[in-house]
Amino acid sequence: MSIFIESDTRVLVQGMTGKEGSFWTKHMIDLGTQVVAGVTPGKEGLEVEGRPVYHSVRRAAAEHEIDAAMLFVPPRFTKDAVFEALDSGIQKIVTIADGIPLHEMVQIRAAARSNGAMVVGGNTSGVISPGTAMMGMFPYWIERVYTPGRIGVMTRSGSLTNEVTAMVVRAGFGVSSLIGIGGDPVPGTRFAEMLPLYEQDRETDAVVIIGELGGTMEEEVAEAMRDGRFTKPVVAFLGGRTAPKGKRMGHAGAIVTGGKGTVEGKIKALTEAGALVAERPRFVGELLQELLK
Amino acid sequence: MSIFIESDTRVLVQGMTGKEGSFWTKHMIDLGTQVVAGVTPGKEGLEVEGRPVYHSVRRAAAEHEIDAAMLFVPPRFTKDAVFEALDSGIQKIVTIADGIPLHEMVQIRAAARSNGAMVVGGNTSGVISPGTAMMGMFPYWIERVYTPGRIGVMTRSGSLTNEVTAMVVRAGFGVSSLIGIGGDPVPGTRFAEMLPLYEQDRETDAVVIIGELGGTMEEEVAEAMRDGRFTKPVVAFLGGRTAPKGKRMGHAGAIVTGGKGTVEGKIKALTEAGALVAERPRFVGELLQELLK
Amino acid sequence: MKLFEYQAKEVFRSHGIPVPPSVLVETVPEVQKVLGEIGLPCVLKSQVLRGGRGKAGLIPFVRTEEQAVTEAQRLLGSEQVPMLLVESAVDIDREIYLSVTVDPVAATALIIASAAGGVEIETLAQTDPEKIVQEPVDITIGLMPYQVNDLVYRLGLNGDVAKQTKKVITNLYAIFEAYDAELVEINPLFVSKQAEVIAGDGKLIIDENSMHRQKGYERTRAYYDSDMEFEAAQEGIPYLQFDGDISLMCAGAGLTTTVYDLVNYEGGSVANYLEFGGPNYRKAVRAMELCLQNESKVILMVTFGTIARADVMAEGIVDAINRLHPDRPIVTCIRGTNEEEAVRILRAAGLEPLFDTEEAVRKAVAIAKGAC
Amino acid sequence: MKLFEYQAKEVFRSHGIPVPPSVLVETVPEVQKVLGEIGLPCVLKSQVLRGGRGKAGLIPFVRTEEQAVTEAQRLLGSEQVPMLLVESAVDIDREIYLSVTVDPVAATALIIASAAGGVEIETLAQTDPEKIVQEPVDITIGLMPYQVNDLVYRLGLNGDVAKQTKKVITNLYAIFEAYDAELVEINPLFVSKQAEVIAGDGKLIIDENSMHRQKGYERTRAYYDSDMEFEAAQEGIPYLQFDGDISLMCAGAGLTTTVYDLVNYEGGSVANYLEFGGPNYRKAVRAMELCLQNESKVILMVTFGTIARADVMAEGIVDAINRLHPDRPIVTCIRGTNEEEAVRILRAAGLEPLFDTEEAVRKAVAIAKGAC
Repeated sequence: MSIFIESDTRVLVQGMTGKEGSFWTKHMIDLGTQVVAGVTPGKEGLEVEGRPVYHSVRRAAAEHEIDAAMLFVPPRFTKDAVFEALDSGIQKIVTIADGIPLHEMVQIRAAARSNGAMVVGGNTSGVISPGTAMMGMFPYWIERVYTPGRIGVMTRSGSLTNEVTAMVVRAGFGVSSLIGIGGDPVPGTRFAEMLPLYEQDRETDAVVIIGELGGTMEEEVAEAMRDGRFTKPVVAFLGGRTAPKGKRMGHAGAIVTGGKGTVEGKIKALTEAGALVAERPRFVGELLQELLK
Repeated sequence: MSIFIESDTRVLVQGMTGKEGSFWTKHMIDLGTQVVAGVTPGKEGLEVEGRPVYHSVRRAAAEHEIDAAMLFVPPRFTKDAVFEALDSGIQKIVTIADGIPLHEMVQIRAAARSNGAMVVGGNTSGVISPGTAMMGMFPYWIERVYTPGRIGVMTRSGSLTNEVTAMVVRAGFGVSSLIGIGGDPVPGTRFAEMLPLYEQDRETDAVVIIGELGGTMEEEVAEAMRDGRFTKPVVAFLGGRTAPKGKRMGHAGAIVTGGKGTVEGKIKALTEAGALVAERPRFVGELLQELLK
Repeated sequence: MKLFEYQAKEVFRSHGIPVPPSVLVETVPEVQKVLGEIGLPCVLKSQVLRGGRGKAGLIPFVRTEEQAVTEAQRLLGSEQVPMLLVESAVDIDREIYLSVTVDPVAATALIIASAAGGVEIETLAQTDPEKIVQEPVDITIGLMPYQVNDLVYRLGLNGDVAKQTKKVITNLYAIFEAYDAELVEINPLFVSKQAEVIAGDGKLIIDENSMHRQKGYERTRAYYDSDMEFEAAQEGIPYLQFDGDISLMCAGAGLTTTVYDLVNYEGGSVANYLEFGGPNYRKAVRAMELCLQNESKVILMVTFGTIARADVMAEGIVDAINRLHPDRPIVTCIRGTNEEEAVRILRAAGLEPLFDTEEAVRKAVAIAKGAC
Repeated sequence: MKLFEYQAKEVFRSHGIPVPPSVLVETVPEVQKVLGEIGLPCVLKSQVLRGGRGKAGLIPFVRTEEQAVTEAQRLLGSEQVPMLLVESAVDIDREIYLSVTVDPVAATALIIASAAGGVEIETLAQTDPEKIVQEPVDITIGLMPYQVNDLVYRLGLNGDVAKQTKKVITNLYAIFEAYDAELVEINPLFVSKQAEVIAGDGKLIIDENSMHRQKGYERTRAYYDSDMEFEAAQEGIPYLQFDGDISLMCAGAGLTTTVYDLVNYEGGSVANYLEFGGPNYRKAVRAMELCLQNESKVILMVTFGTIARADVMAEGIVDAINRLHPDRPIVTCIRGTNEEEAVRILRAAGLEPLFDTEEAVRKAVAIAKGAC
């Protein structure tokens, strides 16, 4: 078992015939992902890696059972593609697009919530359960990062993920499921909303959170831990501890929360809730060793 | 017991200080309706018939338990007033406004449905349970129409209601609850959606439906009867049997339903479902006598 | 408010929906003048609001100037056709049906389309319902591109025709929104032999309750079937012209329609339908004036009002009688709020108020038949 | 994209939000010239993007022409202030706070308001959270009038001031929508002694991802703190200027920020932050050129890429070295997709690729300190 994407999750690829779509479709299949079909308007009748392409999600859904949709769709068309997937009742959606307009992302998240669905992203590499399946773009062949194991990883940062996860693996662990929440100010799904999945996952012993300054996602994790909604060990790494404040524009989200959003605030909240906060990526592995061995 | 509006239903009046609002507030109270408060922006602090007026529904809802909202609000502000009531969790709303823009009425009905609420109207006199309570504008003092009794009445037409109901009373019956669905092409609540309330109401023995040509509301009643969702006797009166077709613009709703919407179609559907259809208002009373005596 | 085809097509043109070249004319010489611009063959399209123009011979296809002149004379000479839209003929490969309306049950907008265009959609709905495709649209969210995409492929379109049709659907929905439409329809939407997608006809009905925000449409005489209906509309009084001998002056659509039925049941015939209720219950003088312009034999008034107070109506009726000195009998059945006072007023004016609708109808029919 | 106050106020003005009379000037003589138009007293408002202008003495209130000239000379002479907005002083009775932003948790727009304006809302949120009122708005539905109504009464406003404020809130939300705003803020919103509601300041930040549909805003030099940041922005390369001695050329915001932290932990100091990842991983030459313009002692490259292929980066780096002949050492730690090939390429060019970030950071710090 793993979370979000499992070995039997039937995945539809929207934007399958594009350059990125076809390239990563191949890799998703190679890893073992059950890609059942694809969608590109106007391209019905084509195949990608032996999977049939349809004009629309509805047409694909009429022919296949679909559990999840993987979007390789440009940012300006992402809202449309997500709404299309939701309209066909798809409950798990991953979008990698970097550059989704803010107000559209708000509408995407609102629509997903009112449909009881989960949208992961945008501005992410996606979701991977190493050795099992993935939705997104992960170089799973890099073994010193994508080793299967029992540590869950959630990250806001694309570039830090490999760095930190490599330290998890170097410390002798592997990854159960890695979820790229995405780097946008309004991610489709938030850290805390993923925790129930990790909590229930029998293959996850602890969760690593790769966060950064801004927003309140780390504080929400702390809250879930304090409330007893999440009970497994948490190790967090937060980038930007020494970042000078003046150089960053005021974060709109910080207004409401009265001073939340600083790295210090996040460290305090997480620490008080019982999480361990690593000062350096390397310490993530060491803290896991302390916790689990 | 009665339906929709009962003796203990706590009613908020939106647009309470206006001419119609204050006039009919008095009459609603005189009949026995539990009017608890009113709303007119800018008029907080005033009273109407001893009931306090608030700036907004939220402010009223903070001070009073509210079960239903009665709107005396012009048609162009009706959408706003309905959304305001829904926002405060009010589940029963009556709007008398005649002239609500069509697209806004569609949004009102959609919002009510997604909130699990019922909006009655617009373009109606409202809802009355004679002798008990009312939301709307009924001359309940006219005894030969508004006599309490055990016949439910639902109507699309304002002007026909008194005419037909008088025939019910003349035949020796009285009215349990009368609901003016309203004469607009998109009523907030449809005949068939009211049937479950009448079905459950122990004080209703039979239901009289006052319909007319156009739309599919009468056909939906027939469907509910055929499906066994409504089991009490139904007598229907439909205006426009001899109306010449050429004089009426094609009804947009009729397009989809393939010829539904004609009076002949409605009579056929209702008759086949077991309802009695009266050719004249007077026959409504006579048919009820046949059925119930 | 239903617009003329030429108006609907102006809206289409300004919203990016291709229409054939056309010129609106009112005289036969104008037709000859524009033929050079429009070319032959072309279509002379009578600008009338009623449906079934094709079957009624109101949109002749003409191949020669001579034919054009003959047909234009026939149409414009008929007095029922105030304007012709002279329109280039399209080299038609196929026809599509397309419309946007409201679904009152689902509370959505509804796009209806069919690859079998050119016929009445109501007929198609009965004969070949599977040929009709529908797409509900959440009015708050608006039409999403994926819905348009799915629609054109359900219609079996492909390639560039699919692409053009997507644009037409998107723009048609934009018109539906911008014009508060009750219905906007293209039937047929032509696909030409040159694979161009062009609106062959155009129907646009604007919601009456939204006219306050839809500027630029004045209700001229052309929108009405008769002078009387036009005149009544200027007063905001719902009025329909018939050729019987009983003038109705009744409250509300439902009751007036019912009285209409009852008159027919009793063997009478209606001269005019007139709603003297709701917002018009204080307009007795104007309403009676309209009735008196008919060659009816009796005026039948039936009301059972709530807001429309019976006493106010009665006062208005008496006032109207005093001013207009009607030349024919009046039968009244005025009930509802303050009816006791109404009865007093009517009796004082020498009328004999009745209380039962059927009785009033029978009396009016008897008068019309000369029986009393 | 954060706009200048004068731009935000232009937007306000065109959307019906009252602002005081003002003129934008760039020179001291212009200030003198516009005083007649604007009147005295007035405010000289430095058009810079950073916050805390009041505390920094960048918006002096002036009562005389002499004072105006002195202050204008001080500000425009500082080289940090390219433009002044000369604005009429308002006779202030009270100040209100008003903004529209996005709530990422609830997935709504969020109106934030306070009757205690003129202070920083973040401070108020900590000291007097009960003085802040909030109203979430469904972006799909938009702001409803009843919400505006409830808001102004929650602020304790009444009568005409309430009415004017309703209009301001409605228009501010319209700006939020039309400009794809991340934040639009009025702080303070003045209520003058004449009971007029006027925007005292204006902040408008447009979502970067929506700039394609927000025309008319060119990013000139004035938007940046330094020439280098402006130059990097022209290339689309995220760049921040510091005064340390290690130039960073790293992949992505997260990793670059982490390397920044590690440099500081190891006692080093950063000359510049530069993201050489994501869409910029093929821009090695341009990125290195930017780094070389700094007076840094070493360039530190750390990447761990997926889409951004390590071999392509390595090729770029070698190409940059061959073209630019850097005058300072380069430390590389290039990992990820095709890293074996990257290592071969870097070694062939005489570099010594490292594989551990901390090791690379320590080496760069040592070089900067002259230790190797």
